[in-house]
Amino acid sequence: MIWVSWRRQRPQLITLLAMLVVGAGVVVLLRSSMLDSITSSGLTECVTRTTQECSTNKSAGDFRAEWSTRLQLGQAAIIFLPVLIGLFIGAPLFARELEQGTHVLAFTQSVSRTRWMLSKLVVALVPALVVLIALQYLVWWWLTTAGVMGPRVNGSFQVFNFGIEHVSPVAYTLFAFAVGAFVGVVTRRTLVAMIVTLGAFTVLRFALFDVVTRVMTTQREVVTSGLSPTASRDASLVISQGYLDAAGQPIAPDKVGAAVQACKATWTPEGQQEYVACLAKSDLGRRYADFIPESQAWQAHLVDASIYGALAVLLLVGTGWALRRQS
Amino acid sequence: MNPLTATAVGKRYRSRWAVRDCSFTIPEGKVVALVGPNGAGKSTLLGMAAGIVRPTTGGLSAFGTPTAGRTHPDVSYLGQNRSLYHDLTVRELTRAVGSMNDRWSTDRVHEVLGLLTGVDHDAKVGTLSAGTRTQVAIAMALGRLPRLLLLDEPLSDLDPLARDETLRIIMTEVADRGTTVVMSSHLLTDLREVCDHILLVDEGRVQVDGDIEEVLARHRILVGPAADESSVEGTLVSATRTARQSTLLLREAAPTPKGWEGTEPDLESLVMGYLRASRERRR
Amino acid sequence: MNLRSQPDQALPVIAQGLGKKYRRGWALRETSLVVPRNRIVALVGPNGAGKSTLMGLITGLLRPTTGGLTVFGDRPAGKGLHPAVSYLAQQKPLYQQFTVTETLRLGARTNPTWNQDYAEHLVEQAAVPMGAKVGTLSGGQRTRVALALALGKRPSLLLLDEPLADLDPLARETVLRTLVTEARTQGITVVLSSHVLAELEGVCDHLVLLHNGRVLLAGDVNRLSADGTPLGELALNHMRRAAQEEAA
Amino acid sequence: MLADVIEFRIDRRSGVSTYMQIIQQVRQAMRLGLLNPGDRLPSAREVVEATAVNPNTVLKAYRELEREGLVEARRGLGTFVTKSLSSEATTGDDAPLRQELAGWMGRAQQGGLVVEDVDALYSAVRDEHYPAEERS
Repeated sequence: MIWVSWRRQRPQLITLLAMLVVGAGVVVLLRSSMLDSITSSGLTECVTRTTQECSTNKSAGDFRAEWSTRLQLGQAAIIFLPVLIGLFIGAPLFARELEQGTHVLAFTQSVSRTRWMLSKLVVALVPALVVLIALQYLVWWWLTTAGVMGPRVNGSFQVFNFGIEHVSPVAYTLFAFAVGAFVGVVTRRTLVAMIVTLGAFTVLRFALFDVVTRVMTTQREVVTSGLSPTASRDASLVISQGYLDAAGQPIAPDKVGAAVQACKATWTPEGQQEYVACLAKSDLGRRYADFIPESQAWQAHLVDASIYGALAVLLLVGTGWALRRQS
Repeated sequence: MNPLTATAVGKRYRSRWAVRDCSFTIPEGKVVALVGPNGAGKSTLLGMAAGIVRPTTGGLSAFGTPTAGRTHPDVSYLGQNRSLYHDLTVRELTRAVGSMNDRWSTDRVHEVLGLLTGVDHDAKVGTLSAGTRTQVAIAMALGRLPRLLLLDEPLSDLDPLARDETLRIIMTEVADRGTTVVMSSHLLTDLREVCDHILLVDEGRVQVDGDIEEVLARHRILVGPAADESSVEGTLVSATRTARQSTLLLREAAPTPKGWEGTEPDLESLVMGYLRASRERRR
Repeated sequence: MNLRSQPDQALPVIAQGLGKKYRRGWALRETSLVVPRNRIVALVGPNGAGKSTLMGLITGLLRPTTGGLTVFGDRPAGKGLHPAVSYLAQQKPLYQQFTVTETLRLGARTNPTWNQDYAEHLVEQAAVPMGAKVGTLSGGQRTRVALALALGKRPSLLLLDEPLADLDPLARETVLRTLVTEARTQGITVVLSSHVLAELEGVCDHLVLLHNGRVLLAGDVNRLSADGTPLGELALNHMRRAAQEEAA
Repeated sequence: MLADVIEFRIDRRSGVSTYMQIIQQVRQAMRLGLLNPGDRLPSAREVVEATAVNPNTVLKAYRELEREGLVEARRGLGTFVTKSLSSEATTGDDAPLRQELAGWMGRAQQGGLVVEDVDALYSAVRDEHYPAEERS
């Protein structure tokens, strides 16, 4: 049965393999060319840490101008790969069989429908995931070579960085694939399944964008007014910030707004003391920031992945149910 | 255990009933002709027997097991659109279908394909002619070594030579393995020699069900004066009338009255009579 | 005799040394045949014998590789169908979402020789509701509409590729009867391909038997089956013999 | 080869059922001495391969012949002819009755009778001598 699925899905598998080979080649070439450029411009230092010199240096500027777009394209490839896999492998997987009526051939043999479904799923999904993970790793390898001179400088929580790291791409792929498969079985139309997959995936990615921030426990940093919390300067994910009253409770933003407006008059470019004192008088003595430190990004990935993964499993169970009902 | 039993089975597509309240039993070893006009529900009935169409009411059972949602291991089905993997070669297809079956005989498939002239094992299924594809599909169905063979219009896209070849293969299967066959077809002339049981469905219902010889013996065709139809006794199935002459198809007819000529119908005129009657009803 | 100067006198189809080669090989080779006027011609042969190719060449949808043919004295040269020829392909291509009325209007718009009353008469005779969408019609009804579309053009030559393939016996009988009546009363030459030889008996008076791209047998039915052999059996015997010779 | 003793020819257009055709052809062959006691009838499969008819029909015809006591089915071996229907009167080209009939037929031909006339005469005389009820 695995052989049948393999033989039938051979064109897609060959495409995937070609993507992997081409992708790997491109990344390796680009990376080595980038590495040459780093060493020849004497930017090796700037890769590991951000210094004053690195941000003003002309050759560093040239490097960024030359490479940032390419690096972002590399990221984009991994961002879009899950939805592409869902569209071109997940959606047609069952829809095309149902459309062409070839499912009848399998359904009238002695293999059970569930086994038929599983073998098709495994043969389609496993190679897709392998290719995805390989490409994800390659792109990550390339991005780390650029270090803080590349997109990594924005930290793990930056949308594009988050979307291509850790288990997230795998979870997105599973989800996009499962949506495609499920809609394909229900509608029996490849094109409809593809469109719905694209829509559902895009909508859900936006809708679930900040769900992680609500689910995870956050840390709170408190500083006196006039200073800004370190969390909002480093790569941590700041979820909320504002002012605390004497009891340590966050103050409602409209109240803060009114007080700040009132103190604005005392503000001078030379010194902030009076402004700060004014704020303190208005009970805005302390600022706070609730955040998730970058070191806990892996937990965020796991939460994210488990949401998408659970949805994917539900959809695949639904696919199995719909296939058994299908008649 | 009968190969196929239907108990008040019905199937509704949206608002239209394709099959309605059908009950029948197919005895073992019979070759059954499933006949009826276009759209009578023959394909739906066979699909339900194969377990790929889910009945709305009632159910079918193959060898005592309900068929809904699952093809019985002893049943092989040839659907009207033949459903084969067009991107595989005949050889690969044989391997593919074989790997989807617990009981399978590649030898049997090769034997059947060998009897058919001009099947290239290395040709992609999609490049074959419709007739050849049908024959390949039948070979796949026989590779499962079935005890019940369900064939939906197996002859419709075959040329006369291929029809002869194919019927011969199916009949040899019956002779060798005692396989029960149910086949739908519009080609009554071809069915007459090979079928011994008839199931005539129309408007989703079974109209005639029984051994062909017995069914034919129960019917009479009477030809006589149009003015004198009152003397004829029996259930009138259908009639064609001219100004002077009436030709009547009757079921359970009483002895032929004087002035009339009575003959036993052949399969073709029997089926045509029922089809004509159904068309009259629908008007 | 100059055929071109007297198109009315020209025979429906004259083919000389006609051949058609596809990438996979010859579909039709060295075919010479004549289709006489006012006949109902049965075009028979096994799958892949070249029946559809021959029809395609007559309609001008295909271009011959060798030889040539004339249709009513004209050479079909890719300019579209000869005005006197109607062709009904095997799949009976009709727009599923059109109603019968709209389908007939389509025929009227695309054919200068269209006769609306006649087409409507044919549809009415078949008891097909004019307002129904083509997609909702039964196989038999759809064939009748397609036939009305083909005949409404008032052709002198009607080509039908497997017109009966998926019709039930009763529908088949009525379609054939309509066809014969119309052909006889309108003086149309009909070329009809079919796998069901038994049905062509008593309908066709001329036989063209193709095998493997060649004409195996062609001529008047009465002459061919002078010894009383039925048309179907005659054709089947020839096909069988050809198949055996090929195997040997 | 026993299997080649007779071959059935099924005429699909005769209007006579396949079953009756098989019975009639066996009886005919027995009368003409083509089938004699001990001969094996072709197996259902052999008939099917030659004529593409339903094997059940063949078996049904054989059962009818068995009921008439003309043949006997031996398990695993086939169906064998047990009785002789041929007699000197019907076998061979030189049987006296046959020769008389041949002479009569020759005279009819010379007298200008066509096939239909001969058939009509023959059936009329046959029906006189063998009333319908006596025939099987």
